[in-house]
Amino acid sequence: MSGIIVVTNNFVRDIKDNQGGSLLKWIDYQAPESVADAVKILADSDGKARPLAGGTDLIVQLRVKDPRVNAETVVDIKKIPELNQMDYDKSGGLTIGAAVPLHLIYNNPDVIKHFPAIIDSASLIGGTPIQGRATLGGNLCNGAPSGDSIPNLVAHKVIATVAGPNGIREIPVEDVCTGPRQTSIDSNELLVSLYFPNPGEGFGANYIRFIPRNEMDIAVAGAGVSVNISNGKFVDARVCLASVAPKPILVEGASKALVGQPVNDESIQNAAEAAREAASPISDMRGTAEYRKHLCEVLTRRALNTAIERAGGN
Amino acid sequence: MTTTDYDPNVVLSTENDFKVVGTRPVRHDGVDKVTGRAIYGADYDASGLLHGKILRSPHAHAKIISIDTSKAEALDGVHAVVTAADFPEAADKIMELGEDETKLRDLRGNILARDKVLYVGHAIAGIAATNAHVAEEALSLIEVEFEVLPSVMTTDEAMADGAPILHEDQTTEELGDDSGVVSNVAKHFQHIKGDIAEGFKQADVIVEREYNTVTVHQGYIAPHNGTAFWSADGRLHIWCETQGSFVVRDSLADLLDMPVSMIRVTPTEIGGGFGGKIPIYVEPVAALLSKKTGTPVKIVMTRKETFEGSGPTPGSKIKIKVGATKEGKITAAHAWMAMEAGAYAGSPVGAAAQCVFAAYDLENGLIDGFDVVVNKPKTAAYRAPGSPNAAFGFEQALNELAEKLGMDPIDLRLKNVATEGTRRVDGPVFQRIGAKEVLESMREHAHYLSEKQEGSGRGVAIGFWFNIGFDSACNIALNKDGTVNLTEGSTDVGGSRTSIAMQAAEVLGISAEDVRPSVVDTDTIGFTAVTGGSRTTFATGWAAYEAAQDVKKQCITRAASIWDVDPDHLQMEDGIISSKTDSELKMTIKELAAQLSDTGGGITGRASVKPRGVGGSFCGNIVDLSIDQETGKITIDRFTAIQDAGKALHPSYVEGQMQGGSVQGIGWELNEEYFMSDEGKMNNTSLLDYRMPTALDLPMIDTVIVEVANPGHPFGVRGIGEANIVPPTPAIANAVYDSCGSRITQLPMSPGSILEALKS
Amino acid sequence: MTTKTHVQTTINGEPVDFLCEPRQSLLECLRDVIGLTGTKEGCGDGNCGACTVNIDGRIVTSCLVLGVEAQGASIETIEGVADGTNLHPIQLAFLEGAALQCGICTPGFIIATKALLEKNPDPTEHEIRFWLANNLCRCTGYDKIVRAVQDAAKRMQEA
Amino acid sequence: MALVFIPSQMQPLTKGQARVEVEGTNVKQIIENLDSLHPGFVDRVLDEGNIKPSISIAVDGDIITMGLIEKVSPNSEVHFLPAISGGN
Repeated sequence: MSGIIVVTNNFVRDIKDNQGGSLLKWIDYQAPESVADAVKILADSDGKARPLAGGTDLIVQLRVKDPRVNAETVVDIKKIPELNQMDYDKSGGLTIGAAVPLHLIYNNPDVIKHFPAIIDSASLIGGTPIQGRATLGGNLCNGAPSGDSIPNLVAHKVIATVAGPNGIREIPVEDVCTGPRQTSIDSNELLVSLYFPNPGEGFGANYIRFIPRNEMDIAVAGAGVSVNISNGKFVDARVCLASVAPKPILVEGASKALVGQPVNDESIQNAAEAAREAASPISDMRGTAEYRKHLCEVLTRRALNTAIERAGGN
Repeated sequence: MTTTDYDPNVVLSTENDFKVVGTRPVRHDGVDKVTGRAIYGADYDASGLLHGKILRSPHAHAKIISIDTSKAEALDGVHAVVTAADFPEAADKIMELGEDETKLRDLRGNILARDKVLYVGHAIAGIAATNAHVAEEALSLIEVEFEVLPSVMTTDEAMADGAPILHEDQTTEELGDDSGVVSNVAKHFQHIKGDIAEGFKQADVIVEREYNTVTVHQGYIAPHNGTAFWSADGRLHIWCETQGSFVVRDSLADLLDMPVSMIRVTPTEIGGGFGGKIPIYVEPVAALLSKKTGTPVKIVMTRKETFEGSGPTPGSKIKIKVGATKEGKITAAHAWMAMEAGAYAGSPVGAAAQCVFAAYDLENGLIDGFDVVVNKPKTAAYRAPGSPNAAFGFEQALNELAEKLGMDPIDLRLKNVATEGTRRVDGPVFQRIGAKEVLESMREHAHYLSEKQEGSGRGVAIGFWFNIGFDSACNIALNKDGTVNLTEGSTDVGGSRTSIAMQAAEVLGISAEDVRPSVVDTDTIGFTAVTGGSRTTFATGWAAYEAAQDVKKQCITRAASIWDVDPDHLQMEDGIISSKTDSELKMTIKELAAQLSDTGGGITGRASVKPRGVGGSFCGNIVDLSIDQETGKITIDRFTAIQDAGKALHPSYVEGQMQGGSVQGIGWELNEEYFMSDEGKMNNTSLLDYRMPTALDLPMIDTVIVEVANPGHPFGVRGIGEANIVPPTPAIANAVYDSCGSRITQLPMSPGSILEALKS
Repeated sequence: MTTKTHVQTTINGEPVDFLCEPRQSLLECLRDVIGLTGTKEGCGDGNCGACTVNIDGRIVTSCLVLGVEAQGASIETIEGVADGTNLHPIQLAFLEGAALQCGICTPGFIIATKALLEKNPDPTEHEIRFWLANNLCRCTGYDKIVRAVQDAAKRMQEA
Repeated sequence: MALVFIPSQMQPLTKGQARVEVEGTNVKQIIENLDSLHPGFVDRVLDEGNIKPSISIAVDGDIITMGLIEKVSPNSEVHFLPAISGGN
């Protein structure tokens, strides 16, 4: 663009231009105490209201004036009882409200006993003070390709419960993210809770990511996996990758490479290679596309080995 | 490792006959800082305070055709808008900024761009409004017409034939001589010792390599800030975080063309600096806004502004050639160094030249330095500026040489080590220095003698910083109970007021707690240069020493008049004044102090000094690391820093400087960098993406303080703030080589680049 | 648009009411509205930890909390850590261990450390480093901070 | 006489001579006497009677602090260096 005369009165051309400490844009604030009230506020706002749970993504987006977050009202959902529940039911499933902060999740005895792999994600999103606020629900609804909990939720076959003007609907979590920071949850809908079904026998899961620092970083690549093992064979398996495509991707090829196969290095390596092939990353300041594909293979293999160990197999 | 089988923090002491020097008292400002009471720049408040924001360039290089501020001025809550046109037209002159000199015109141009913007983030206009939100909103109402120009981002691009020129009137200076050639190269210099062509002929082994580093930031946690109040009587008062309140004052006097005495700068507590808070950025803008509004105006940068609109340390290209005989005697060395100055001349390449070969006694050496302007923020000092870049090259080349010779890398260094009397390639002859002692202490350290862990790599390197002297002032008033109040003008970034107070306490024979030190404003103390160049404890400490001697002398004189004896017959030791001839005559400083008012009035000691005898400091590192073979990620497993501190005044603070400098070096090595877009915009302007080390990225940093007293200071003090950032980059690079057999010549060593190296 | 909201909180054990706009972060409210400037701002997006405060028993970065969200909350800031003129053992450990240099990160570290030691009175070095990874310090290299936390743990256990 | 070290970039003035013995008891005299031996040094080092900001002068290994009135003894060494920027 050299030589061209440019008149500028908008110095902000992408969100990076505001990254690093700008002030929040003007907003209105509401704190409804029921799902119905929250949905009404969202529905009446013409797409210009956003739910606020931990705010660790939303408040940053309001600071950088992210055009994708066209919010005039934030709807604080932390006063709604259903969104704060943590309920382990008789069927062996676990419901986690969309506004439950991470630290309550990884300190919850049912989580520790029955779904320990959720802690992999819950304890590495942000640092300790971020985990005092951030939620699994928010991480999912933010829909970042790098969201550290999403592959883990997918690996756990989580079902999202969403309330809207037309009532409640349930969405398999792998169908929530549709593109970079885009989800199938409508602007007039509210994520109420996440349901972790009983994972069945011989289950193990794991989420790991690669970051240059040891904490406080955005995943260069991440892998969330789960396995069900019976008699030395994979009876079910899921591999979901973060940060290597426009949205977290469930790698069908990895499941195929594992299910029905014996638990051994060869089947694991086949799944890892399937993950590598499924990844379609971009090159950016976090790493080159080639490096990220390579990491998908490494992380998938490592995560599978941990999941298998947790499953008590091998 | 929480327990160790060795002492992680050792002081190898040479002299211990001091009472206060060498102890570890709690710092005088400590309680305020652990209770949240200390007032930093951003904490300052005043009645009627307005908040300022600065409009910054979105282009790396562009002509400013016009600026229309009318819409912004019309916004409710906006009180004033200023641009470069609001500066008085002052005669162009060169400004002394303590360690740094710069042209007034350049300084003015950097604070608010006049005709051209030269980097993304270059300030264009300032706005004062009732609150920061309104000010931020008003920024988007300013209309600027730009003609975008092609930009240059690296020394290679800037030095290429036909490169876009940043300053049409800049010609290359050759040590006082104007070459007349219009160029982005602001300065070229050479140091020559002996004859390198002859030296390389004598070499049995030669290593030659090129090394590159990229822009990194000091990363202080408190962004730049300043509050200005231009009073109706024409006096300007500034409150800000700065490493040099007198630099702020004198720069403002020149920029605003007003008498120095009309400006008062009150330095607040300072949230880190590392060199980056020597220059001024927001203070003049706040001053202009206050002049227009008649009310105090505060400007606090955001983190993004701190990255883009303050002064980082340069990217650089370093070419090293070094040769040695079979026996390991270095016969010749050549360093070619080009450093990015940023938008205006003044990179630290000159300092790099004084450091690159400093640890070694070379018969034949050549240093070429190039100061090159590029379309990035004007660089500022960062802890031993230039020296880490240079060491990243030369200290790697030495290890490569050692390997070719089959020698231990420390032995090779010791064989060529500089000692007292060694003439440096840049000319001066060393007085007593501690390079040899540091290397010997490294060779004998438990870390170096230990077995490496399976699969890990070990590296060593040493680094140098010459330190500076410069002006300092100090006043000491004796109170009626024998305590003293000490005032000085060196802003305290890391505990210096205590290490200065300790020197006065030592002279007066009182405890460090009985000295109450204050860092005061520019109206209250004599000229004191910046807190930088590792000078503060040395030079302002010297002023405190002299001021305390003045108090001591006056105490003796006063006691003599009380006792009616000849003052020459009296002495003062350990806080007791006594007669050399009459053992009956004895009085403590406390007893004397109680009588001052009745015997002629108070006692105030004072001193203004500009000491020489500055002792340079050497620091060495031993580092063990492991590399994840599948991801290329480096984990630092063990790190030892060994530094010649002269006499360590307050050993905890010396250790703290060593540990802090080491970790900044580790960050520089591993992950820190300005990721620049093709348009010259920094892509990682948050602390999430500018990955400085967290607590979880590091091991304990073990230290050895090697005390080689500086003969140029009464207590043997050397400045110790900087040399410690120099060796980490080459030491880690050498450890990476030891681990994987690949020479990494580009910083930072991100995991992706290490993995590439592992594959090759 | 709402203009200002009345927020009722308890700060350092005392009831505190304030008015704020919804766009003001809790950090702005503490510093600019209430005048508690001990809590610092280093980055404005939750990545340096200088603004760490404790809300209802859990540490958060106050730059990523809206002031209006603090309705009914109990907040602890650095100003509330000492008991009058008696410093908290953590403050003493930081002071005596030279665990601060410029001091700008210190309030955040002390608030974070207090929450850690209340939850885990005898943390390992790794647990300390993990817990404090959201608090950046650029001066110390963390060595003396980690040692001060270990020392504080000992002091608190002995108390 | 003091021994003045001539940096390579100034050696064209001394026709390649790297060291010159010069009379003088302070820096000002050294520069003036050097200039009379090898014309051009005053212009090269001084600007309107002051040492150019881009140049530092060292006497016996220490950067001078008293400018042109800095004392020089008969066996002193004098160096011209590029001025540096730096700092912690």
